[in-house]
Amino acid sequence: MEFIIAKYNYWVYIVLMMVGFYAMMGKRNLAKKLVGMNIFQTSIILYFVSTAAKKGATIPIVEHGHGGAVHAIHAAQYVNPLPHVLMLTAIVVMVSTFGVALALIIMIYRRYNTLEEDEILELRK
Amino acid sequence: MRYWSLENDHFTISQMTTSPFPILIIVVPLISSFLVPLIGWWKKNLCYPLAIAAVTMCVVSSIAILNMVIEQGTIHYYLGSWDPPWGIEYVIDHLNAYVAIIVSVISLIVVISSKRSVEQELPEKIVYFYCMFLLQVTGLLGIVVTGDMFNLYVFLEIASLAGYALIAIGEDGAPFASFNYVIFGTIGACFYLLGVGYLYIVTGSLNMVDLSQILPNLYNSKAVLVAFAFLMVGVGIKMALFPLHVWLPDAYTYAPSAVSSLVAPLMTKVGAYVMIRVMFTVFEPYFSIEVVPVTAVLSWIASIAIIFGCILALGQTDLKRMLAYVLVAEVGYIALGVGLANKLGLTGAILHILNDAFMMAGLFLVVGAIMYKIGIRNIYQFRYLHKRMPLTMAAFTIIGLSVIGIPPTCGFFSKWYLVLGAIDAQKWIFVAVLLISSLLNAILFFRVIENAYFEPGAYAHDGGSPEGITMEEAPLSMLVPIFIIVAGILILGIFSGKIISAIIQFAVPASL
Amino acid sequence: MKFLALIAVVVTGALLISGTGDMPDWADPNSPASIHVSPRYIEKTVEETAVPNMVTSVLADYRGYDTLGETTVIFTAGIACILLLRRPRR
Amino acid sequence: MIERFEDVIIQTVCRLLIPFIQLFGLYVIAHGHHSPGGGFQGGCILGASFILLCVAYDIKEAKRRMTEKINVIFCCLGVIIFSGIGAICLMLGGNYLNYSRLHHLLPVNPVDARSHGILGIEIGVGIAVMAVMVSIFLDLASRGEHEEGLK
Repeated sequence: MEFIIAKYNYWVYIVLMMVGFYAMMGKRNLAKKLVGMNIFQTSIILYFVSTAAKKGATIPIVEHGHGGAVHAIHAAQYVNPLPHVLMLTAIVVMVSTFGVALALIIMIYRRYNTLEEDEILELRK
Repeated sequence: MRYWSLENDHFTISQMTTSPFPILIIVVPLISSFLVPLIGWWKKNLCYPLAIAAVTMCVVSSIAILNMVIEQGTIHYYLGSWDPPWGIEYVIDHLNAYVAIIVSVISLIVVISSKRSVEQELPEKIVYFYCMFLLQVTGLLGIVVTGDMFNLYVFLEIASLAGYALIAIGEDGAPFASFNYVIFGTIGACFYLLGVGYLYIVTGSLNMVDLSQILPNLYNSKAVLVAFAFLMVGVGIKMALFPLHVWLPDAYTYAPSAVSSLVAPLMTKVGAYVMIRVMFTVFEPYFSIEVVPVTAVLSWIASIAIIFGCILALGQTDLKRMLAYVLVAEVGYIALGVGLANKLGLTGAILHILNDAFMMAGLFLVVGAIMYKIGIRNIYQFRYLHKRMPLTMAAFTIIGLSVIGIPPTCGFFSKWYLVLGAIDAQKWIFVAVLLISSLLNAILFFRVIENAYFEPGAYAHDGGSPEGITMEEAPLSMLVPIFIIVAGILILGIFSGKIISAIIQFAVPASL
Repeated sequence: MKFLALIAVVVTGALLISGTGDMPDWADPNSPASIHVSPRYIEKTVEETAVPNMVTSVLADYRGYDTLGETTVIFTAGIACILLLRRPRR
Repeated sequence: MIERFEDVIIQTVCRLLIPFIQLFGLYVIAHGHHSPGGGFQGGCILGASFILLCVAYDIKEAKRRMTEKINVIFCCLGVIIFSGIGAICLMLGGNYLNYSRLHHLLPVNPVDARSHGILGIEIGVGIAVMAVMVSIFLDLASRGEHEEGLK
């Protein structure tokens, strides 16, 4: 029980990831596959961001006054900034992949007039 | 007006190298790709020479780097002058420098030959085509030279995104094939990212060298095992290793010919490089061989890939699709060499990265030339092709002999080392697999050659006789790159001993 | 096909869950990720880059090269959409 | 297919709102040093203001404000600013992206030079992200024709 409470963040992201992964692999509609892809990538972002958390810490911006005077800083006061940075990059990658995939879907729809994978495979024969 | 003197500049931390070559190899094609759309608005014809100039600069700097590596050993370049593991560093050793040269030289050859086929296939999209082409080259080179796990992911995505777009502008079925590639490629990249995340949470580091120092204490941690599994599956999708190759044949068949001759040889090879890097640098060889018996599994998967790829290639009548399946088999050779996990096997695998990049680029360039001039790909329509395109077919024959593995072409030597490695590991079944695959390759290529050279009158009823056929050789801008590759295949064969003693023997981990 | 997908998904999920066993608890201030590399970013950011927002200083300076890659990715996506979809005016 | 849709309330509200959205976008880019924000976030806000213009009026109106040529030039300009600042550092004798070298050009000490370098690349990222967001939206919404409104 303690195991679950202490690590519930991982469990939540794994369940989300399984939902997205199943939609990517199992669904036969191309748009639904893309929705699954988005859920999958979002779950990874949740995972990374949850690794950054520290109990009792605040957002990673150094408290400072107008004079620029800064008190002594301890690493435990602020959450870990690195996963946030990595995920900013990953969000951009996600948006870009999604944009290109949507462009591909429009091209496919132009050509076959459907987004159902079975019908497209039928038409391609 | 300066407030601080130079002596106070305490941020110039001591570093291994200040030579600009390691960064020029990325920055030159990157900035050129940003300039291409701007220049394209002004003059369309300048895009092609600009692309050639940028890739030539890549070749020059990668050769300079290889020289530096041979003279001084491993090079570290700190981006932004932040020392690792806080900043991102480039670590270039013999393996990196070797793969970087392969990538840049093949890109140069392909970009030279691309002019005519792009003008024919994509007349309205020349500007953006070259922009994407340079971004693809940048992504591939960035994967090769970096020493940071997350940076590798970013450049993997640049290469993949450019690849998706370039493949999708091909012929009729291309968008759908590319969409499948997007789905698989994203799964692969996400698995890689998950693997990096699992390593990050148990080590706190993203730098490859730093990870390799922290990880040995954690080899029993389940999180590290899971991370390793996910990294391998992710990379396996990107390099199209056997059960994960399903996206490859469609994607490379429908792509424009200039694109398939760039992406087909290089994307899979760079994937293989990442696999070697993860297995033997980030993790120690001892982990990949004994703690998790991944090399044993890999060698079996690879032998299935070899046989399966060759047999499926036999069933194809479309030359380009046949080559795509041959590529699946060739990836199997590299994976087999890695899976044998001894010095000779890995030497063969690393040598095969070079040889196979040349052979595949050559084969796809030949297909591109045939498509450009005659517009057919079905091998049963190839009759009298040796009369119509004698030089191209001669080149095809020589490259085919190299794929089969006949001395003195380079394909023989890498297979020779793989066989020696299999004998050294006492795994006779892999020796048998290698020999059988050579036979299958021989059948494959002689089928094409037979159709092109010796098919007298099989279709004589529908007109056309040897006398009526005129010579329609491909233009010089396509022939010259093909013959550079043919010359390369022969020269690499002759000098393969030199390459091994100068470069590859240092690239193989010493503890094997 | 759906059945195969379900098996793949369950296997993946089971692997990932088994991997969490050896991970630090959520929000543990002593986890390796909190004590190995990141303390320098937190403690030295003002001293070394004069930027109080650590996310900005790490994003644009310590790991600025990743951000260059990120910008290139989005540039690639923009050009890719033009390359794929844009059709000249009739 | 929806016909061109005109609504005086929506158009007036958007016309009033868009300058403030853009101002906020610039603030988010410029104030990234001291509060959550930065180039990507601010660029997205700027891009969203143009997309709002497309939605409230139509694509032709938005293209009158920002033509396709200017859009592509902005795409390239943003990334060139970023990589150019890195290249300037390289030419000043430092490593690539080592902004502390910029103190040779700016009247500040090396630490503050890093801060100014960060501001420079945030601006580059902002311009690139804004232009790319608008470009992707226009291409996807009009299926690459840029002719009609939102179909």
